[in-house]
Amino acid sequence: MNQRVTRAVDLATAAIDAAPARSSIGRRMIGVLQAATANRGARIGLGLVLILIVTAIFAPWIAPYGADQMGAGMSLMPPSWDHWFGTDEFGRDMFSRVVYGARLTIQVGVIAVGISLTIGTLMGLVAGYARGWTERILMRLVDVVFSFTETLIALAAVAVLGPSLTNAMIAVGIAAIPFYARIAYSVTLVERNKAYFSAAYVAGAGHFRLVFVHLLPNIVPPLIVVATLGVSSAVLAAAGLSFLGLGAQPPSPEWGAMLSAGRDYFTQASWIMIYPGLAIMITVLAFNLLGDGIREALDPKQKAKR
Amino acid sequence: GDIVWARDGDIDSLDPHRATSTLSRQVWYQIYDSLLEFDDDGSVVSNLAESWDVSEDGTEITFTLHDDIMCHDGTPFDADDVMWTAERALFGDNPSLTKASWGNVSAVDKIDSLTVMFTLDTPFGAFVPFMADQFTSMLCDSNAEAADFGTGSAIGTGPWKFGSWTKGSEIVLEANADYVNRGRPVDNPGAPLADRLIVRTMPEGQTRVAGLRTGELNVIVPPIQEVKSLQDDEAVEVHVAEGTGQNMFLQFAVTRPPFDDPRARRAVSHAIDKDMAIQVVYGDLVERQYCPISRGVFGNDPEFCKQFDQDYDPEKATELLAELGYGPDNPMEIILATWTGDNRERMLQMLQNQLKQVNIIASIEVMDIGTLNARDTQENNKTEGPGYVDLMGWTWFDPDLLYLLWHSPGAYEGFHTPELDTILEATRTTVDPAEREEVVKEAFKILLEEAGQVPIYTPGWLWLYAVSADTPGFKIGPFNRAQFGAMEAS
Amino acid sequence: MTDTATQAITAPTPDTRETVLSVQDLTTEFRSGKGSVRAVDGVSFDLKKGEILSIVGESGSGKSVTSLSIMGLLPYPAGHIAGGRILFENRDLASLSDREMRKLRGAGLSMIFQEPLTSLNPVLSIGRQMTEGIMQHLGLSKPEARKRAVEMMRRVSIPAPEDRLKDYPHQYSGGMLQRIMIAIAMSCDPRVLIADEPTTALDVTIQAQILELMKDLRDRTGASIVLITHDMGVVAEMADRVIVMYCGRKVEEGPVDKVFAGPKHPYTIGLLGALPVLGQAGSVGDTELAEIPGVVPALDALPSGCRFSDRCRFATDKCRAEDPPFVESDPDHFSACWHTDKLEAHT
Amino acid sequence: MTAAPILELDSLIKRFPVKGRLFGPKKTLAAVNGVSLEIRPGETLALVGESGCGKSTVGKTIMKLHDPSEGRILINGRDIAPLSRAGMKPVWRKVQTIFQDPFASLNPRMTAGAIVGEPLTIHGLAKGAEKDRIVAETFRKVGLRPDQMARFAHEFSGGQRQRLSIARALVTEPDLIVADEPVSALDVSIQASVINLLIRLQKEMGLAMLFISHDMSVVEHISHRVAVMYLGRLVESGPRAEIYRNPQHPYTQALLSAVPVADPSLRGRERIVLKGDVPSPIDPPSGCPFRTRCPIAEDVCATAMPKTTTVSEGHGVACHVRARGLAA
Amino acid sequence: MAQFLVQRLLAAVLTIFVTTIAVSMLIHLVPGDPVQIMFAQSQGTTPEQLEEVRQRLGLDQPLVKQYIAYLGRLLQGDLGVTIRGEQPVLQLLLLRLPNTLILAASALLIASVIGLTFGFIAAYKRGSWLDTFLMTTAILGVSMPHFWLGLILLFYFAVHLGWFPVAGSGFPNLVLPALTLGLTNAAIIARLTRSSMIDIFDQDFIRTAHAKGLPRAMVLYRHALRAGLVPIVTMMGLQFTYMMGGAIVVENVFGWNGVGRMAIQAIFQRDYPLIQGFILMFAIVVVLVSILMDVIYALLDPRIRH
Ligand SMILES: Nc1ncnc2c1ncn2[C@@H]1O[C@H](COP(=O)(O)OP(=O)(O)OP(=O)(O)O)[C@@H](O)[C@H]1O
Ligand SMILES: Nc1ncnc2c1ncn2[C@@H]1O[C@H](COP(=O)(O)OP(=O)(O)OP(=O)(O)O)[C@@H](O)[C@H]1O
Ligand SMILES: [Mg+2]
Ligand SMILES: [Mg+2]
Repeated sequence: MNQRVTRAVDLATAAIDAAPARSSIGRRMIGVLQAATANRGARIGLGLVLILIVTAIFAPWIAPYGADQMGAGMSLMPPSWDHWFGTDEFGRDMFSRVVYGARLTIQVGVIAVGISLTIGTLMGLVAGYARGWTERILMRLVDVVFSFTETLIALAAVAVLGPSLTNAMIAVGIAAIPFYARIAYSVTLVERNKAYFSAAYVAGAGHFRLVFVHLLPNIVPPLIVVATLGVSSAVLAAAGLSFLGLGAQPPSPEWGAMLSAGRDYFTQASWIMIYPGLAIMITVLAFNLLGDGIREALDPKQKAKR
Repeated sequence: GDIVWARDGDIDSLDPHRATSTLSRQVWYQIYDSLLEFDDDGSVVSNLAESWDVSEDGTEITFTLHDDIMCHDGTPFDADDVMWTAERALFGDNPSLTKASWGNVSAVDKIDSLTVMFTLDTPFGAFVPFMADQFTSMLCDSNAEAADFGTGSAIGTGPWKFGSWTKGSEIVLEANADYVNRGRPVDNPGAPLADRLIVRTMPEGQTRVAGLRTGELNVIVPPIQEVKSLQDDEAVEVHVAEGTGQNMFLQFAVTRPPFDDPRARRAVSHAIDKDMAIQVVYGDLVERQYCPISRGVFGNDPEFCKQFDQDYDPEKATELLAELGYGPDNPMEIILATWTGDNRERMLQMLQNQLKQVNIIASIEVMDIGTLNARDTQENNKTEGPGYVDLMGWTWFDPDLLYLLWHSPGAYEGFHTPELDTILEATRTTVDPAEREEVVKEAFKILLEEAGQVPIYTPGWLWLYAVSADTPGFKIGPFNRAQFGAMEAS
Repeated sequence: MTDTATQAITAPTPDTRETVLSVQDLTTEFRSGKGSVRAVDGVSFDLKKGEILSIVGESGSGKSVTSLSIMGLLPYPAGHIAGGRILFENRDLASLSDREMRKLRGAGLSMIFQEPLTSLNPVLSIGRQMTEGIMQHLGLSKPEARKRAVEMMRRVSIPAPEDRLKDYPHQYSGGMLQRIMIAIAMSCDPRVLIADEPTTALDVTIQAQILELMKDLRDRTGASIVLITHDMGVVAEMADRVIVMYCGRKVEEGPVDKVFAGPKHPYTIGLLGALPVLGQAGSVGDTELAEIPGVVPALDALPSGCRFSDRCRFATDKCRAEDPPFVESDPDHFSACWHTDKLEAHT
Repeated sequence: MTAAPILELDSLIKRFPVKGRLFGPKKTLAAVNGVSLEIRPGETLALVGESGCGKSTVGKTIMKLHDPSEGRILINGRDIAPLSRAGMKPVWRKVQTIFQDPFASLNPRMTAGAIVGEPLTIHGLAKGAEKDRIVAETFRKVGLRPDQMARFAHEFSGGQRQRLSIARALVTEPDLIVADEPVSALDVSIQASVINLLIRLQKEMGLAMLFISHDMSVVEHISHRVAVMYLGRLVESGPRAEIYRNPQHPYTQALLSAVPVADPSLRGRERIVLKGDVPSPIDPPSGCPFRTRCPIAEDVCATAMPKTTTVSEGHGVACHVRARGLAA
Repeated sequence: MAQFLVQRLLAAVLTIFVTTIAVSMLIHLVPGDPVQIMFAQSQGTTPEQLEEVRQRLGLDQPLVKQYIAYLGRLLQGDLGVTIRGEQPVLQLLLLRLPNTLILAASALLIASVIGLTFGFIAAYKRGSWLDTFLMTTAILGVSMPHFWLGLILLFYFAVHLGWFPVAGSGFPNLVLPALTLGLTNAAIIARLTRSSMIDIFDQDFIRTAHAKGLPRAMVLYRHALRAGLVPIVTMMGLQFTYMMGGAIVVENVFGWNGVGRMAIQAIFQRDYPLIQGFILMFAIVVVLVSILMDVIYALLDPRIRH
C-alpha cells in the first residue's frame, strides 16, 4: 500500500498540474477524473462507487423491507424472487440489510478518511512548513506511530474507547493519520522546495499566505487521490473491527458485523455470509480500481505503455 | 482413552481465588472438590465433609472431614488443608476475588485434624450452600510449595489430576486413580473411566461441530444455531443443563421518567411476549423464568412468582401507557441495551419488535459487558434522557444474589426500596431454611409487583453440551457442572 | 598535471571509405492512447568507417529514437519500426533473431547514453558491469576479462583501475562514470559507437575531456561514431558530417564546414543564429540573437506541408501546402526546403 | 559606472551542515567561501562556474533564502545579513529574482495574472483595477498579451513561463534582479528570445542584474562584468572584455578553452583540457582550491590561499603564480 | 553501514521509548474508572479490592511517578499480571508469540513466493493478457477482506470437505490461516512487485545492459531482479508488519492460539495490563523486524553499505 501510494503521490503531484481543467481545484479534480475514465478499470470503479452512493442515499426506496424489519420473510430462507439475497435468522431481508449497510459504509469511508486526511494533512503541512524543532518532533512522532501498523493502533483505540461503530471509525481514522501526515509532509517538502514557493517568499508573503495560498492548494489534490485508495483501506479495516466484534454491534446492518453474525449459520444458510462479504469486497474493489485508475491515468509512463 | 471437550474460551486461572469466569469454574470442578456438594435437586449434600453442623445462632459452622481423603500428590487431605485454603482466601495478603461471598467470616479454627470451624460475625444463610460452590474449592496445602500454583500447577482432591495447561489452547487432566466419589451426583463411586480429559479452546462454533462430527472431539459447546441439527443427529446427544443458576432479566433506570413509575415498567413487561421471543431466538433450549432467581436455586417457585409478574398483555400495556400519557401520537422512546454474545442481541431485536406493537420505540445498543455495567450505574445517576432498559444476567446458586443486586445502593444503584432492604437483610440473617424461604419470597413479591426486575429466561452461556453417542456416560449436574466421571472414552 | 592537446581537423576524404552502417528511410512510430505518432519519419544516412556523424536538433526532434531504433532498443511494446531498413555491415538488422542481435550489440554496435549515473546498475560493482560484456562477447575467462577491463579503464584515464573495479557507481563522479560507459562500450572493439548526448549532463571542462577521449578512440580504433547532441558547438568541434533533424525529419545534411558556413535550411540558420558564439559578441545589447518564433509542434499536431513552415520567416503558401523534398543543393550538401535559393543572403 | 554599488558582498560565507559521522565532529560544507563582489546600477554582473561551485548559493543568500554564515550583504549600502523576515520585506521589493526551472517557478494553482500581481498585493502597492493595469502593462513589457492573464501556468510554453517569471520580478520595479540560470533549461531557439528580452529590459529600466550561468557564451553576450567561481571562491573577476580577451587565472583559461565553438574553422585552436574532477566542497584541497587540476600549480599553492591581485582596473585574479608574474 | 545501523537502532530505541509512554498512559484515556471497568465482569469484588488493584497498578500516583515505576518494572521484565486470573503478562505473551510469528512467517513465505513470481511475470509481460489476468486477480485479492476469505476457506476446506483438522495447533492447522493471510498479501506483493519491476525495466541501466548485448536472462535476473530486490525487500519488511496486523484477525477466525486472539479477548475483557503488554510487545517485534529489514536492505544496496 505504502509504496503504491507514495508513487501515486508523485504522479498525482506531477500530473494534476497538467490536467486539462481550467480554474478551481474542484474542476481540476474533475479533469483528473475525466482523464482517469479513459482507463477501463477506473470506469468500472467509478461506476461501482456511484452505485454505492446512490444505494446509500436512496436506501429506503431501494430496499424492499426495513433493515430491522423482522418476519419480512420466514427465517433463513434461501435467495428467491421475494428475497434476492435470502433472509436471516429473524426473517429479515438480507438484500435490504445490505442496501442499508451501504449507508454505514459510506459513513465509515467519509468519517474515517476525513479524520485522517484532515489531521494528517495539517500535521504534515505544518511539519513541512515549519521545519526545525516542530518538524522534527512532529515527524518523529509520526514515524513512531507509523511503525505500529494501522491494525494495532485501531485496536488500541478501540481498547480505550470501547467497541462501537463510531469508535471503530475514529480508531481507523486515527490509525491512518500518520500515513497521510507522511505523504502531506513529503509533498510539502517537495512543494516548498519549488521555485514558486521561494518566489512567493521573496515577494515577502507572510506565513498564512505561504501556507494556505501557496502550499495547501498544491498538496491537497494529490492527497485526495491517495484518499480514494484510503477509503478502501478504511472500509476494510472498519469491517474487520466489526467482524471481530469491536466495531458495529448487531442489529446494525454493518457488513462486517453481519458477516460476524452470519458465520454461525454458514452451514445452514451460507447466503447470510456470502452477500455482506461480497458487498465489502465490491466496495473495496471499486475504490481500489478508481484510485488505481486515477493514478495510472496520471502516470505518463504507464500511459505510454498501454 | 481420552475424552476431548471443546469450549469457546480458556480458563483464566487454575486458582479458584484468582478468577470468576464460568469457563474457569467448570475446570476447577474437575480438579477440586468442595466440602459440600449439590445433589441432582440442587440440595446441599456432604462431600469432603462427611457432616456439618450449624450453631443455634447461625454464626458457627463446623465441618467434619472424611478421614481417608488423598490429595493428588499423595498427601492426606485434612483440616490443615481446609485451614490453608480458607486463610488464603480470606485473610491472606491477596484474598480471594470472591471473599465477599463468603460472608463475614471472622475466624477459621482447626478443632482437630478432621474438624474445622468457621465463625461468622453475623448469621449468613448462604454460607452453607456456598461451601458447595467452586469458589470454595478445597486446595491442598502442598500447593504452597509450588511457585506456579494457579498457572502451571494445581493440587486438589477431585476426580481429575492436573496434567498440563497450554494457555489458549488446551488443558490436559489425568484420571485420579485413587478417587473416591463422596458426593458428586454421578454414577461412578470411584475413579473416572477415561484416562485423560482434554479441555480444548476452540472459539469458532462451526469448527467445534465439525470436530465432533469427525470424532476429533467428544464433548463440545455447540453454537445454538446448530443444536437443532445436532439433536436430529443419531450420533450426537445434546444435553441441556437445567439448574444453571443463571437468569436473565430486564432492569430499568428507575431514577428518572418514565421508569421511575412502576406503571411504565409494568407496561414494558406486559408488552413483551416472553415465550414467543424465547421460542424464536432459542427454541426450546432455554427455560422461561418467572422468579427473580433462577430455577433450581433455593426459593425458586414459579407458581408463586406467576401471581405477581406481568404476563403478556398488550392491551394492558397500552392502557398503562395511556395513563402515563403515551400513545400512538406520543410514543415512548427508550434505549434497550445488553452485552455482546450468546444471541442476546437477537433477543433484544425480538423485544424491540414487540414493544413497537404498543408504541414503544426502542433503539438497541449492544456493548461489551464492562461498558454495560458502567453504563447501567451511569444511567441510574442521570436525571435526563430517554428511558433505559437493560437485559442483564447474573449467575448465583443462592438467593443471596438478590441482596447483591437490590439492597441499596445495589449493584447498579438502581431499583431499591426501604422495605425491600429490610427483607433482603433478613434473607441474610435467617438461617432456618423454611423461614428463609418465606423472606426470599417476600423479596420476590416486591421485585415482581414493582417490576424492578422482570425475569425472562434461564439460560446463559455454556449450558449446552453436545456429546458424541459413542462416548456415553456424560452428565450435567445442577448449576452447570459437567460430570465426566462415568463417561467412557472413545 | 597538464595536458594540452592539439588537433588538426582530420579532413575526411569521403566516399572512398566503406559504409559500416546504413539507415534507409527509417520510420519509427509510437503507439499511444489515441493512435500512433511518428517520432522518426523517413530518415536515411550512411555512416562510413572512422567517420564521426553528428545528429543535431532540439528536444523531441527524434534523435534518440533514431539511435534506439538502430540498436533495437525501442521501448517495448509501444515503439516499433514502421518502415525502412537498417544495414549494419550490409546485414539487415531486421532479419536478425533476438540472439543474433544481442551478439551484435556491444560488440559490433555499441551505445552510450546521456545520464552516466542512471545508466549503470547501482547495485552491481563497476568491475562486474565492465567484465560481463567482455566475457559475453569475447569469450574470455573472468580473470582475462578483468585484465581487459583494467586496460580499458586505463585507456579512459581512470586512475588506479585495479582498485576501482570493486567500487560501485555511486562512488564515482559523473565524468568518470561517463568514461566508464565509454570504456564498456569500447571494450569489445565495436565498429560503430552511438553516443546519445554523452556530455549534456556534464560540465564544460569535463565535456572537453570526454569529447577528447572519443576522438582519441576513434583515431586509435577506427570506429565510426554517431554523435547525437543538441549543441551546435559540439558538432562544430567533433563532427565530420552533420544531420539536422526537426520533428522527426532530416532537414539538412552535409559536411560540417559546409553546413556551418552556408546552411541550407531556415531551421539550421535559426539554430546557428540563436546561439551566442564565444568571442563573437559585441558590446552588450549591440547584437540581438536571432529568434525562432513559436515552439516545436507536437508530433500529433504537425502543420501541413513543411513541418517548419509555421515558424519559418521564408514560408510561403507552397511551404504550407507541400512537403519539400530532400535534395542535394550543393555537392554533398542536402536540405529539405523550397527556398534554398533565398537563404544565401541571410547567413 | 561610478555610481555607488547597489549590491556589495563582503567576504560572504555560507556553510551548510552535512550529515557526518554520528559521533564524530560536525561537518560543514562551505558552498560559498569568502566571496566579495559589487554590482552598480545598470550593470549586469555574470557569475560563472561549473556545477556545484556555489553560484546559486550566492544568489539565494542575497535573497535571504539562506542566512549567510559570515560576511556582509550590502544593498544600497545597508547590511541585510542580520535582517529578520519582516525587516527584509522592503528589501525584497527592491531586489527580485528569476529562477531556472520554468515549470517549478510558477504556482500551478494560480492564474498568470494572480502570480504577477501577487507582489503588488503583498507590498500593498496596488489593488483592484490599478493592480490589473500594472500587471497588464508588465505583461506587455515582457512580450506577453494581457489577455493571457486569466490562464494558468501550465497553459504556457517554457519560454512564456520564463517571461512570466520575469514579469513577476519586474512588477515591483526593483533595482536589482538576481537571475539564476534563467535560460539554461530552455531550448536554443527559445533561449535566444529570453536573452534578448533580458538585455532589453535591463537597458530600458536601468536594472542591475546578477546573472548566474555556467554558459560562457551566453555570459559573454549579456554581461558587463564577469566573476568566475571555483569551489565556493572567486578566482577571477573583471570587465567582460578583460575576462574573455585576457583571462589570467588558469581555471578561467581552461573554462574558456573548453567551450565548444560553433565554428568548425576554429577546430585547430589550442585547447586546455583539465585533468580530473572538481573536488568535493566537503573536503576542499588545502591552499588554492584549484591546485589539484591546475596546469601551473606550484608548491606554494598547496599551503596558502592566494589573495586577489589586481591585473588592471577592475580586473582581479586570485592566483599565486599569476600574481608573481604580474608583480614581476 | 555501521553508522546507518546505529542510527536505525537509536530510532528503534526512541520508538520503543515513546511506545512505553503511550502504553503506560493508555489506561488514563479510558473514559470512566478503568479499575471499575476492568472488574465489571467479576462478581462480588469489594471496593477494598478495587482500591488494592488501583494501588498495585500505581493509578493513585502522579503520572510521572507512575511512568517511572512502570519503566522500572519493564526493565526487570515485569509487565504486570492480568486482571482475569492474575497471570504474568509477559509469560502469557511469550507463550503465544511464537505461534503468531510462525503464522506470519509462513504467510509471508507463501505471499512472497506467489507474489514475487506473479508480479515479476506480469511486469515482464506487461500489457499482455497474462498481465491483465494476473493483475485482475491481484486487485480482487487486495479487495478481499481476509476474514471473509478465511471463513470461506475454513468452512469449505475444513468443515465441509474435512481436509484439514479443525482443532489443535500443529502444522495441518497452520495451512488454512497461513493461506488466508498469504493469499491476500500475495496479491499486494504481486502488485507492488509488478510496479517496482516495471520501474526497474524502464531504468536507463537496463537499457545499458541490453545495449551491452547481454542475454535476456542475464538482464532480467542479474540486472533487473538484483536491482529490484532492494525496493522489494523494503516492501517485504512492511509487509511483515502488515502480516502481524492481519494475523490478529486471522487468528480469531481460525482460533489459532496466537497473541492476536489473546489481544482481542483482552479487549473484550478490558484486561488492560494484558492489552498494554500486547501493544508493547507488538511494537517491539515490529521494530525488530524493521531493523532486520534495514540490515538486509543495507546489505543489498551498496549505496548504503558504503
Ligand atoms: N516511449 C515513447 N513513447 C511515446 N513517444 C515517445 C517515446 N519516446 C519518444 N517519444 C516521442 O518521440 C519524439 C522524439 O523523441 P526523442 O527522444 O527521439 O527526441 P530527442 O531528439 O532525443 O530529444 P532530446 O533532446 O530531448 O533527447 C518525441 O516527440 C517523443 O515525444
Ligand atoms: N541547502 C543545501 N544544503 C546542503 N548543501 C547545499 C545546499 N544547497 C547547496 N548545497 C551544496 O553547496 C554546493 C554549491 O551548490 P550551488 O547550488 O550553489 O551550486 P551551483 O554553482 O549553483 O551549481 P549548479 O550549476 O549545479 O546549479 C554544492 O556542493 C551543493 O551540494
Ligand atoms: Mg534524446
Ligand atoms: Mg545552481
